[in-house]
Amino acid sequence: MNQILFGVIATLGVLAALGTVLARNLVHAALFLVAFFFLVACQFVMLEAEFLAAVQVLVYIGAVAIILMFGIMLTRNIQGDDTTTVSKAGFISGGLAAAGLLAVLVFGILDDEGRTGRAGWRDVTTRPAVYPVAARASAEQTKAVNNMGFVVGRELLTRYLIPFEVAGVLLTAALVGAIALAVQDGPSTDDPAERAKKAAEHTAAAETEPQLTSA
Amino acid sequence: MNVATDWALPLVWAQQSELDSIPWLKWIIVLAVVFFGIFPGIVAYMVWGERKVAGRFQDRIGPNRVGPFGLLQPIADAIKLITKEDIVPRTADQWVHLLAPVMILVSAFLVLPVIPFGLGLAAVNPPSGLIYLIAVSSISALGIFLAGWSSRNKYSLLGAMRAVAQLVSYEVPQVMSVIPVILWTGSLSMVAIFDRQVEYGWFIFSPPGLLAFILLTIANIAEVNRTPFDLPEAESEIIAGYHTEYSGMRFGLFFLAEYLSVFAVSCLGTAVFLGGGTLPWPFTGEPVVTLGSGQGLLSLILVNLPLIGIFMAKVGLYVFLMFWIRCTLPRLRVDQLMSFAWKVMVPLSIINVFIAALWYEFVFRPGRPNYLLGWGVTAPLVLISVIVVLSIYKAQMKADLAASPTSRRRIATAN
Amino acid sequence: MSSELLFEFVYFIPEIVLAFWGLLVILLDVALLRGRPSETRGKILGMVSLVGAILALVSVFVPDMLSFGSATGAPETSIFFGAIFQGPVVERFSAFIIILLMFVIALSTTWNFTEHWGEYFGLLFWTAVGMIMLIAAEELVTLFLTLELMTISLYIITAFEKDLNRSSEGALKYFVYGSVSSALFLFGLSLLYGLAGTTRLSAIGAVLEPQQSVAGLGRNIAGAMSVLLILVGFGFKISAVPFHQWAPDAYEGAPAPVSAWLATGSKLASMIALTKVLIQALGAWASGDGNLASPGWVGILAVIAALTMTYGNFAALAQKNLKRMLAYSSIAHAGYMLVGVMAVAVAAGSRVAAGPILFYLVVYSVANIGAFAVAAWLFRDKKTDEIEDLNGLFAQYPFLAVCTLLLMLSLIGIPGVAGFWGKFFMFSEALTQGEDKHRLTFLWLVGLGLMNSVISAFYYVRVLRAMFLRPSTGAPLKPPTFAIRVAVIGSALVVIIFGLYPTPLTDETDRLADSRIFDSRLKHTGPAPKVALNGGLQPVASPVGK
Amino acid sequence: MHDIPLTWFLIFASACFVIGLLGVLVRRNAIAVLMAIEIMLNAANINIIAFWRYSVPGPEESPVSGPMLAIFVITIAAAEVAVGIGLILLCYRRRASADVDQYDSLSG
Repeated sequence: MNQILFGVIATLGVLAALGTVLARNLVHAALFLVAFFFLVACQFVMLEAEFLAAVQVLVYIGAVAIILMFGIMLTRNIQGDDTTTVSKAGFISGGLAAAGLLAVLVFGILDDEGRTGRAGWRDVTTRPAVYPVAARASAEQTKAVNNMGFVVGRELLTRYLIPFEVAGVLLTAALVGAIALAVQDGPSTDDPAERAKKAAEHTAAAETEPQLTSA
Repeated sequence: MNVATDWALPLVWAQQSELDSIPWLKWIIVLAVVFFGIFPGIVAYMVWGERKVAGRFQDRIGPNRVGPFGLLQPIADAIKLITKEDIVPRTADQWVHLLAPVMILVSAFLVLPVIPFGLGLAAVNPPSGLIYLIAVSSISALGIFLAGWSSRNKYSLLGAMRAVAQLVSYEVPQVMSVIPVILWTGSLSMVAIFDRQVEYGWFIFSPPGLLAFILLTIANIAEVNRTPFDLPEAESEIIAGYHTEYSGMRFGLFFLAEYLSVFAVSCLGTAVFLGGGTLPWPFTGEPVVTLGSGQGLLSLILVNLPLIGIFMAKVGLYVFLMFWIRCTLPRLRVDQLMSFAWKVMVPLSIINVFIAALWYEFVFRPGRPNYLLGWGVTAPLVLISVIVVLSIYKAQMKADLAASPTSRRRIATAN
Repeated sequence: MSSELLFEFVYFIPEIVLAFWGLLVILLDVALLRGRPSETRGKILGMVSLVGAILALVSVFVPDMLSFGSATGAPETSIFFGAIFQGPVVERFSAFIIILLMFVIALSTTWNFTEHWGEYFGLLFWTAVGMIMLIAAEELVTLFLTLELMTISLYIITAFEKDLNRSSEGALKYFVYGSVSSALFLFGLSLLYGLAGTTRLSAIGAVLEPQQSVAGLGRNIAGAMSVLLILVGFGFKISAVPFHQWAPDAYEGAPAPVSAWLATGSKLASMIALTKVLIQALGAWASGDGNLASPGWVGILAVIAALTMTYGNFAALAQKNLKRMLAYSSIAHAGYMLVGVMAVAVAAGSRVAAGPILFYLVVYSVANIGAFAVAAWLFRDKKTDEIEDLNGLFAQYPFLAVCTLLLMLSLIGIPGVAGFWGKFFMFSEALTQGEDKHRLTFLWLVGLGLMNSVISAFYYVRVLRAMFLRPSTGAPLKPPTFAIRVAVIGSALVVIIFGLYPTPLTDETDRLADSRIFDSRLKHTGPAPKVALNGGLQPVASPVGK
Repeated sequence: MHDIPLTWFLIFASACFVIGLLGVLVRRNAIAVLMAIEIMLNAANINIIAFWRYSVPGPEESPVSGPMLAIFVITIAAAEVAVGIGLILLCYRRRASADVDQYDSLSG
């Protein structure tokens, strides 16, 4: 039953990923990407990480996809069509490279035979059961699966304190930087006459800029 | 609480080995009856109610022709919408044009299963229910954007851009304002939040809770695009915004989704801050716990009937509040809308998290609930922070108005 | 909070100071300096930032002052639940990075290239936080986050000269290559997580070691893919060929102080992190049965190193732009340093093998700060930074020209300046470490390195020729600012002092290299250490049966 | 009732990763490249969560080491997209094109 479910989700996921990569229209590509994000969230549910699935939907569909859509709207024609074509040769060579990498990866995964103290990946066919079923399972692990939000919250402030703080700095940096980059450098004075003069200077400077290129 | 846990999402059951047919059956019944019968019915009569209320506010009678008191009006409207010709603009992106309202509707529907309407009456009780709720409600922004984009109409696109900017901005205070509740409950589960309020009384009965409730209500109103935050669909500016190019049942879907999300956010506010179906403290606790302890079907029904009744009454009041605000306040300007979100709502909700932590220390910390000290410390803090943030905001708005030449001109022409 | 954790914060003060000073600078910019012309804001905020950097520099030594450790620095510990490594190497290199940051801040005030000074200095501080913690990270989550903190902030400040096309263009290329490589890196990291079952570097090392039924990466394609992808990620960060394409564009496009920061701080931190991850965590996969050609990352590294130094030097020959030339030269230097990393990998039992890399990094960074200071000076007065803009510098500013000469000589590796010792120690380390069967490979690599040094002389000499032999052209150079003067003269002094008398610095770097982060367990002589398996996918009994 | 073998998840993740890489190689629009990068990051996350769920954490390990890593990856992805869109907007304003190919003034 869940094997079939996995098959359906995985097939749809691969199709959505392909759609993202191949769709000419950027908005369609972004839509496929949203579908892909959602299917990845479904995979997280299949892996009993519902909390992560919710976070995935919240961050990726609720924020990342929206930012991407805004990006498409603000940079391209309103239709969202990708006017640049990819040469067939580029496509074939890219596809061949990707197929080769996939073959190596799949072979590597299926070939993993395990080492001392670890089962090979190909031999792991069932996930370790958690508490009510398996007496062996630790209470911690059971809680991590059944109430991940709680455990994650606790770990964030103990064992993962430093990554948590760094993530905070990273998000602040991204926020500050993205605003500084995207804002239109307007004149900073409030006087309208001064403002117009500065704006004119700004455009003039942009037009007369030397091409700083080298051979 | 067993009832709640095994009514899980299909995906969740699928991997539980004790999967049998009965939860599926239950799920199908719930889906058919509740989701396609009861909720659309509620929506239909909410529209009727709004028209009646608005009529009274504007010194009119409101719908009164179809059926007694116009009670059949919503049904007539629905028939009209369904039978109307479904027009799709020729240049529109067909599939996306169809997908957009469906996406919004699905987002509105998906919020409802985690709401605990009564004891064991949350359709699902995932341990991270609140995050799930926030996550699925954020999908609607995408639907609105796609609706605007696929219509190939500049008004639609403008409306969509406005709507998305607004939704994204107000989502921040919306999420931040429920953080006190998560802090006090120690869980993201909606059912746990309900239980906690049964134990300790409604969360609104505390200074930080009150502030959080007010912030949540404002953010909710903005999230469902209602006046005074209805810029995305402002008829007089951008002729209904993102659903300009929708007609017939597709428009009906937008309509359904909008009122459904009004209902959903009212349920959210009620469940999270107003104690769900319980009566105010100190009348809570006892009856619910004693009745709920019996496991029989009868006791379940006996408990749930008043619970659902009280819950619905509260939701009704919440919805009425939204209608009232709609009838009273004018629409904001875009810059006012955004600066209000980022300069008032977000700072206040962040400050409120810290005040809520104080309240936790005084009241919820196991062993020593000290309400007097809690109120004595947090109430002045809440007051001070509100006054400070608002006065800074006002002063800044005044300075901006004085400095900006465009707004001076606007005032001059208005005069 | 336990008092132990509070104590651990003492080691963390520099990072806290830097992070909060970044916020402070931004707040100062938007609150107090609002409406002032951007030139004054830049000057004031530069001063404030320098104060912050000095505070952070002082706070690096707080644990020493509180005498947490002995006089030679704090003992090596893991703090914050094993997320962060603390030891002399981290402490001294934090201090060094903060000193570099001070030079970058000082150089930034040379000319008025942005309106967003608050954000600019804030991001500089946060990159420094990322670099310091990248050196200190002892766990893959922290390592990846700090790596991203550093690079994402660098993408942004690369684009800060918004008046120029080349700035945003360089930043976009940097961003695209950078984020692709971090996605590849992450996938490799996920495979490694699956193979080792843990994210702590030392635990990974402990788990991988007894897993060897076949030495190195033999019969372990998943492990090989993981190593390859991780090498791609790091290769991008240190701009090794073939992941170097972003570097010339980003270096040329970025404002000169940012280019200096890219070439020194970023490369230094990434190089140490690369060495740390490869040696400490993946040491077991270095090579099979000690043979360099057998499956293992040393072989891959040898190819990358050879390609990197050769390509970097040959491409630099064709450059006319000073910053672009320095970019290619920094690519070439990354190649030399990779040879040093290989030497650490094959060094048997000796932990100090990483000393020459640290020495090289210090000398290289110092020389580059000076060189980019010259580029900043050029751009301030001439609005270009071609090599020919240096024409006639000697006639105008003889002392600074001589200092620049010393820097260039150090980058070539001429005896008498510090760069020579850097190359000498590293190459001799490469030739003496390891067993006899490695000798030939290393001989080839060192030979290639020496040949490349000769080639590099040609393009560095072009700079010298412009300065000393050509008559002055174009707009005249105005006298340099104090910051440029200090950067050029100071780095020239360092280069010449350690060129004539390198012993203090080599002693210090050898001492710092004697750390467990540069210690591969596999290379221990004597009985293998007994390690508990703290992770790993343990075999799972399946109830349903298979 | 058979459980899903671990390798299925890994192969699915590898397929997504490779598709993302293909996107990076063949697409020229910077935003499309950004989307492809997101696919690759998601593939890595699936790997991480699969490894986490199919293993028993060691005694010294965090019980949620995998989800933790995944959550931080999601954080980084969000930051990266925000910065990326900011950069693309900046370039677009100067060049009126979001295609990576158009940015060829720096070369050599």
